Amino acid sequence: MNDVMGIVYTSKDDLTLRELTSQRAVAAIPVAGRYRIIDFTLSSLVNSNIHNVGIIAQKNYHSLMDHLGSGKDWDLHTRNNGLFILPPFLTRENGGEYSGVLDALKANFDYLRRSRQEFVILTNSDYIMNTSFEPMIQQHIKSGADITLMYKKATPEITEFTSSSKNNHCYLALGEGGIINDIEINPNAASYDNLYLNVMLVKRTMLMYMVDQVISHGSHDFYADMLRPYIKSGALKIMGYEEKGYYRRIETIRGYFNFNMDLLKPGVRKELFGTNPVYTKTRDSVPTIYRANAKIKNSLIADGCVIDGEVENCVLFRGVTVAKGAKLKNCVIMQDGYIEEDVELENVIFDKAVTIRSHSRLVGPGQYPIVIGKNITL
Amino acid sequence: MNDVMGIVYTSKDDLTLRELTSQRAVAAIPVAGRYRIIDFTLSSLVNSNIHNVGIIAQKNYHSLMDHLGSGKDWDLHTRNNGLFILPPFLTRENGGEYSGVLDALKANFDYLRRSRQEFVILTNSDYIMNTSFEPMIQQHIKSGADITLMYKKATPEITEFTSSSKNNHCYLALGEGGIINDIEINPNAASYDNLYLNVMLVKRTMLMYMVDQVISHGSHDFYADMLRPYIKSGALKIMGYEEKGYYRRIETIRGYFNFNMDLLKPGVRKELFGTNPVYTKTRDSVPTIYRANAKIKNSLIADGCVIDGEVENCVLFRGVTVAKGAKLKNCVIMQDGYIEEDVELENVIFDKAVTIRSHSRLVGPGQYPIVIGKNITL
Amino acid sequence: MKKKKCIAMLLAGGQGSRLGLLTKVMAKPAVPFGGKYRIIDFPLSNCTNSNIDTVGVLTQYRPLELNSYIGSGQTWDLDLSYGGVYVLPPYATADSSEWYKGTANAIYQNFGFIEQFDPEYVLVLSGDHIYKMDYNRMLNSHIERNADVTIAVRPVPWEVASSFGLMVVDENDAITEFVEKPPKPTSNLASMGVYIFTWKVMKEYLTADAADPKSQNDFGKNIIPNLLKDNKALYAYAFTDYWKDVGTISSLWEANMDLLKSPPEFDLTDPRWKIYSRTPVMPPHFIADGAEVTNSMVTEGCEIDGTVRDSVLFAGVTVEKGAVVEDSVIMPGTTIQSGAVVRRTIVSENCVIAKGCQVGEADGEIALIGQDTMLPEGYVVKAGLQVDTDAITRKEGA
Amino acid sequence: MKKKKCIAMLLAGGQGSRLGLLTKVMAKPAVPFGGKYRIIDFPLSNCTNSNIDTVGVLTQYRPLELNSYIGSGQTWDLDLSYGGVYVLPPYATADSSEWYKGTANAIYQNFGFIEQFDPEYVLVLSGDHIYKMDYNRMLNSHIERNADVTIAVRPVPWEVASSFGLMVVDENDAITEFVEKPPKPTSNLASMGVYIFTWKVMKEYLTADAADPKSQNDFGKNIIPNLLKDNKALYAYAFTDYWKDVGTISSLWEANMDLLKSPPEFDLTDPRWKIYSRTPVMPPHFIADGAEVTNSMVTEGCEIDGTVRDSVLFAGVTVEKGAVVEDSVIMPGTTIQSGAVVRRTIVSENCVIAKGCQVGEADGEIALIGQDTMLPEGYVVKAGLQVDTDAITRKEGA
Repeated sequence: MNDVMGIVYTSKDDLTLRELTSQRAVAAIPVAGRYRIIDFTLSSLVNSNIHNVGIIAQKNYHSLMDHLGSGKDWDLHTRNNGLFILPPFLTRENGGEYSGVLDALKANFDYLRRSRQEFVILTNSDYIMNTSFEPMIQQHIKSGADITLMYKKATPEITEFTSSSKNNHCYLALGEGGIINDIEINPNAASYDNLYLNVMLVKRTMLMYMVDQVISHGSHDFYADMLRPYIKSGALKIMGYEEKGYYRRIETIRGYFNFNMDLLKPGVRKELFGTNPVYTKTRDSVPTIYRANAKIKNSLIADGCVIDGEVENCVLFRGVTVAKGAKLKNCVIMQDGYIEEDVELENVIFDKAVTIRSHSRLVGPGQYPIVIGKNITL
Repeated sequence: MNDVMGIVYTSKDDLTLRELTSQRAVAAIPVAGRYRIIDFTLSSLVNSNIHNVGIIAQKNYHSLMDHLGSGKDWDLHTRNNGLFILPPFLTRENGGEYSGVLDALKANFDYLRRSRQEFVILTNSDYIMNTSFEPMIQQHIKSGADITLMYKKATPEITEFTSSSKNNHCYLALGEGGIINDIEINPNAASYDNLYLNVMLVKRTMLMYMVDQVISHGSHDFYADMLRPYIKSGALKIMGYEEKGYYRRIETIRGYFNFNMDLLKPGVRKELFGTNPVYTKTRDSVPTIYRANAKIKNSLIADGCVIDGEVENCVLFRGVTVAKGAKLKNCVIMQDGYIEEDVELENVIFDKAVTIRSHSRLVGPGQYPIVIGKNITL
Repeated sequence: MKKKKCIAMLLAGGQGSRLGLLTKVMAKPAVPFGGKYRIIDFPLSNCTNSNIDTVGVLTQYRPLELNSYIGSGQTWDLDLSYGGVYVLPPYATADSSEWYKGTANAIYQNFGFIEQFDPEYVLVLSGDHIYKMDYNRMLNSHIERNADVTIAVRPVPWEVASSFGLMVVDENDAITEFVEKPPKPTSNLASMGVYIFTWKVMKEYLTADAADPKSQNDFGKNIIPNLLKDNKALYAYAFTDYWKDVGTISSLWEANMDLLKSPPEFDLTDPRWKIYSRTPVMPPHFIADGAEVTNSMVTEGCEIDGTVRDSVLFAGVTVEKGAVVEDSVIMPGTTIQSGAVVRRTIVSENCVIAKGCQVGEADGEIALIGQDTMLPEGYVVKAGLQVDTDAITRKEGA
Repeated sequence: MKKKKCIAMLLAGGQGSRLGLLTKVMAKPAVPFGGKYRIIDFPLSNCTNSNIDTVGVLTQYRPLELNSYIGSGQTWDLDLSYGGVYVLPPYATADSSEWYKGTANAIYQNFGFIEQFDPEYVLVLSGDHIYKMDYNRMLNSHIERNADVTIAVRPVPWEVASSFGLMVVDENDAITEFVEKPPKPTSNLASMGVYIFTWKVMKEYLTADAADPKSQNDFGKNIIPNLLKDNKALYAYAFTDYWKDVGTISSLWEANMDLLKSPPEFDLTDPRWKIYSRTPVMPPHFIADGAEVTNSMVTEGCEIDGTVRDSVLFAGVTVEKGAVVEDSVIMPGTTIQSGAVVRRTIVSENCVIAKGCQVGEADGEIALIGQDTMLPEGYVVKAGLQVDTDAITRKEGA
C-alpha cells in the first residue's frame, strides 16, 4: 500500500475554453460521454492505491463540488483519509481567491500537516490520462530522488491541442541517469522534447519547506520561482519519469473536440478504459433505447439516450434524445441534449441541456466547431 | 413518512459571542461536552423523519463544513435527499455574501426547485432544543394553515439569556383559533408573551413565491418586510404552534455559560437527551480515565479525558486532561484542554485546545466568566 | 434508540428452479434484468422510494452473490448507521442450527433482527417480481383501516389463477376467503406476495406457528388461514400497474421485451421513481461503422459491430462484425463472435458464442445458454434448449 | 475490476463456550471490551490501519449481532463500493447445504468471495484477541522472503505453551516444525492465529484438504502440517507487543484491568492507531455530588451517584447513591441500585443489580452475571459463580 497522498490543483477558469468554462472549472468540463476531466486524474490516483486526496478549488467550484459530493463514487468517502475539497474559504481575513498553486498550498498547510503520508503527488487536473502512478513512485524511492517530475515525449498530436499561449508549457532537459538539469517555461520553440505533464512527486515535508521558502521570499510562481531555481541550483536530486500512455491536455475548444473524436478510435478507447477503471458520479440512467429508424455509425453513446435518427462520428452524453429524421455528424452533445425531428447538425458542440427545435440546421466549419452554451434552446 | 424538507439558516458571526465566534459560525460553537449547537437542530429534523436538509452557510463556514462532513453522522449522506451545504459561492457574478435569510433563499432557488418535498421547515441554528417537528406538521396540515410559526411562552429563564440587542426577538399575538394577528419585532418591553422561536413551516412553493415577491420589490428583511406584512394583511392563514420543551437561544457568553451549567440538572439532561438521540460527529475517543486522586462533583464529562484532579460544577469536553492537584470549579473546558498540576480555575470558559501551565490561577467573576480563545497557552 | 415505523423483510431465499440453468450459479433475485438491473433492484428501489429505509434480506441459497451485490447498500441509499439493508442467512444458536423451513419460519428466525428496530409494522416482500409500487401508500391504507394484515392483490387471467394464492373480498375489500393455488379457482384476485403486518399480530401468529409441528411455516398455507379463522382484520390492497412474475425463462424473456415497446409497457425512466442498480464501471457503448442497431436497448461497455434487432444487451456485451442478434437477451460480458446468429435466446453472463454458431430459432420456445459457457464454433442450439458447459461436455463425450 | 493485493478473512465463528454465560446470547467477537469496544473492533481496526480494505467475516453462530454491529462497515471506514467488510455465513448451493466444518473449510467454502477480488495474498485472522498489529509490515516480510505462508508468533510462558499451536524455527525464522497443542511442548513460540497465505498456495492446499475425507479441515491440524511435509516456504513473524487471548472469564477481566494501570499495559489512545468502534448515541457521562470515582474508566451515558473503584464501566451504566463497584467490569446499560455491592465481577449488558445485592467477593474467582439479568433485592452471588435469569428461576423453583 502506498504512503502517498494526492493534491489536485484545479486552475482558474481558462478563457480559451469559452462557454465551456463560464460556469465551471476546467476540471469539471464534461468529456467522453459520461465523465468530467477530473475523473481521470482522480481515478488514476485511486487506482494507484492513493486514498487521501485534496482538491484545491478556485472560484466556480460549485459544479465541481456537486460532481464530487462526498467522494463516494471514488471510494474516497472515508473519515480518515478520503477526499478533501480545499476552496479559498472566506474568513474575516481572507479575500477568497488563491493567486496560484503556491499560494493555495501555503493556505492549506494545516491540511498538509494533518495528513500522515510521507509523499505527495501534486498534479493539475486539466488533462486526460489514465495511468498508474505506482511505477513512478517505485522509481522515486529506488533512485533516492528528492523530486520526480513526470514527462512525456512531445509529439505533434499532443502539442497541437495546446494553445500557443503562455500557459505553463514546460520542457525538461534530462542529463545522465535521468537527472533534470534544465527547464524551459513557455518557449515559442522548445529546445527539448520532454513535455512536463504537471505531475510531481515529492516528500510532503519537503514540499511544505519549498513552498514556505518561496512564498516567504515574496515570490509566487510555481515554475519560475520554485521549479527552475531548484533545478538550476542542483541542490536537490530532481529526476524525470517518462509516461508512455495516452495524454491530452484540454486547453482549447478545438483540443476538446479533437479529444472526443479521438475516442472513436478503438485503440484510444482501449488505452483509456481497457486496463484501469475510470470512476465517475453515478446517475442511475436507464440503458439507451434505439428505435426503428435509428442509424448509427462510428459513435460513442452513453446511457439514458433515446435514438430514432441518424448519428455519425458523434459522442453523445447521458440522456440525449435524437428524434426521427434528425441527422448528426461530427458532434459532441452533452447531457440531456434534445434534438427534435429533422434537425441537421454538423461540427457542433452542445453544452448540457441544449434543445434544438425541429427542422433546424446548424453546420460548423470542420476545424472550429460551433459551441452552444448550457440550457439554451435554439 | 414526512413530505417535508429542512432549511437551516446559519446566521453571520455574532459579535456578542466574542472569541467563541471569531473563527466559527454560531451554529458551530461547541456545547454540552461533545456537540455543536447545530447538532440539536439537525437531530430534531432527522428524528422528525426529515431527510433533505439544506444548510445556508455564511462566511466562516469552514469549521461548520468540517463538522458536518458528508452528513454521515446524521444518516444524511444519501444521494437523493441528504445534506446540502449552501454557501455563498463565488462566481464571476457573485460577491460572496448573503445579506440575510431572504437573500440566501433567493440565491438557492435552484436547490429549492430541485427538492421534491411539499413543505419546508425554515429554522435558525442558534438555539438548543431537542424536539420532534411531527406534531407541528400534523397541526399545520389539519388546520389548513398557510404558515405555522413555532412559539414558546416567554419565561425569565428563556429571555434572560438573550441580549437586549435588536437581534430579531419577535413576539406573537394569537387570536381566535390560534391565528396570529400581530408580531412585535425587538420590542424593549414586549406586549405579548409568545416568543417566536424562528421555526416556520410553509409550503415550499409558497415560500419561494413570498421570497420572490419581497426581494423583487426591493425589500430584504425577513421579519419586517415579509412576516409582518403577511400577518397584518390577513391574506394568509398564519397559525401558531406552541412548543413546550426545553429551549435556549445562545446569544451571549453568559447565556452560553448558563446553558452549560443548566446541563448539570438531571431534569434538563433528561429533557434534552432522554427521548430523542442527539447525533454529532464521531471522534473515536477512548473512555475517560479517572486516576487515584480524582475528585469529581456534579460535573458532565465527555470521553477521552484523563482526570487526576478535582472537578466541581464543570462541563469537560472530549480529550481534556486535569492533572493531579488541579482544582476546577464552575468551568467549561472545550476539547483537548490541558490543565497542568496544581492549577486553580473558577468561572472560566476555555475554547478548544487551551493549555494552562502548572501552578497558575485564573478566577473569573461569577456572572461574567472569563473566555480564553482557541489554541492559547497560558 | 430511534424507533422505525415500518421495516421490510424481503424473502430472497428462492432458488427459482423454474429458471433452469440461469439460477444454477446464482439466486433468483440476483438474475439480471432490463439491461442494467437485477431482479432485487426492484423491491429495494421501491423501498427507498417509499421511504422505507430498513430492509432485511432473507436468503439461504447462494447468498454470496447477493451479499457482494448489495454490499454496503449505498446503491439504494441504504447504507445507514441506524437501519439500512442487511443480508440475513440462517444461523446457529447455542441450542440449534437450522435452515429456514418456510417463508414464515425465515421471518420467525429473525425476530431478533426485527425487534431491535421496534417497528409498528412489518412489510413482507418477495424477490421474484418486476414492478414499481409505493409501499407507503399501502401502509397508509393499512393504518387507516386499522388492519391486522393487508395483502397486495391484483386480478389475473382466470386461466392462470390456479397458480396463485387467491382471495375473495367483500365490498370493503375485507378478505373473507384465501386459498393457496386451488385447482378450481373461485376468484381471480391473486396475492402479489406483498404483505403488511401489524408487528404485534405478526409476532403472535408466527410464534404460535413455530410451535405447531404440523405447520409448513408458510404465509399462504398457514399464517393467513389461521388469521382468517380468528376473524382478524385482513384487507386486500389492489394494485393494477405493471407487475410481472419472472419465474420462468419465457416470462423473463417477455418482461425484457416489454421494455422495447414504444411506449414501453413498463417505464424505467420516471425521475421520481428511479430504479437503482449497481452500475458497472465502464465507458459509454460504441457502435461501429457498418453496425445496425434497431428497436433495442444497449448499455455501457458494449461494442457493436454487427446487427442487433429487438434485443436487450447488458453491460460489456460485444457483437462482432457479421454477427446477428435478434429477439434476444444478452447478459453482461458476453461476446457474440462474427457470423454467429442468436435468435429468441437468453444468453447468460460471460459466455462466448463462437463463430458460425446458430443459437435459437426465429420461432418457437426461448433457448438459454448458461453462465460462463464457451459455445464451440459452428455449434447449433435448437429452439427451447438449455445449454451450458456441462451439456456440451456430455454431448462431446457421448 | 480493480485487483486487491491482499484481503483478510476473519474467522469469527467461535461460540467461545469457555466464556460461559457471556456468549450464551452473542458470538465471542461481539463481546464488549474496554468501556466502548467489542473484541472484533481490534482485528477490524488493525485492518483499516494496515490499509487492508477488504474483509470477509466468517461466522455461523449468532451472526445477527455481528451483522447489526458491523452494518455498512462505516465505523471502520470499510463501507466501500469495491471491497469493504462482508459477513459471510454458510450457505446452500444447488447441490448441498452445509455448515462450516473447520477453520480451513470455512475459508474453502468462500473461495468465490475471495476470487472476485483476485488477490495475491490472503490474511487469515481470528476474532479472539486484543492487540494492535500492523499487518502490512507482516505482509511486506512475507513478500520479501518470498514465503508461501507466514505465521505470526509470540513466545508464551512454558507453563501455558501446551494450549497453543507451537513452532520450531531455524536461524532465518523458517518454520521447521509445527505441533498443535502438544502435551509436552518442545518450543514456546505460539501461533497467534494470524496467517498470511500466498493465494495460489492457499487455493491449492485448501482444495486438496477439502477433498480429503479424513481431514478435520483445520489450519493448525491439517493445512500447516501438509505444507511443512511438502517443504513449502513457511516463515514465522515475531510479534512482541501486547496480545491477549480473552477466551476465558478471568482473562477477559484481566485484559480490562490492564487498561487501568498507569501507564496502561495496553494503550488505546495512539492517534495513529485508533481503535474504531460503533459509538452509542449518548451524552457525556455525569458524576454527581457525593460520588467517588477513582482508578476507573467511564464512558458516555453513565450516571454515577455511588462509588466506583478500579473498574471499567461501559456506556449507559447507572451507579446509584450508596452503591459500590470495585474491581469490576460493568457492560452497557446495566444499573447498580443503591446499596448494592459488586466486587470482582463481570456484569453483562442490560442487567439490574437491585438494592442490597452482594455480588462477587473481594478475593477469589471472578463472578459473572449474564445478559438481561434482573437480580432480585438482597441476592448474594459468591465469588466465581455465574448467574443469569434461568439460574435465578431454577433456584427459586428449588
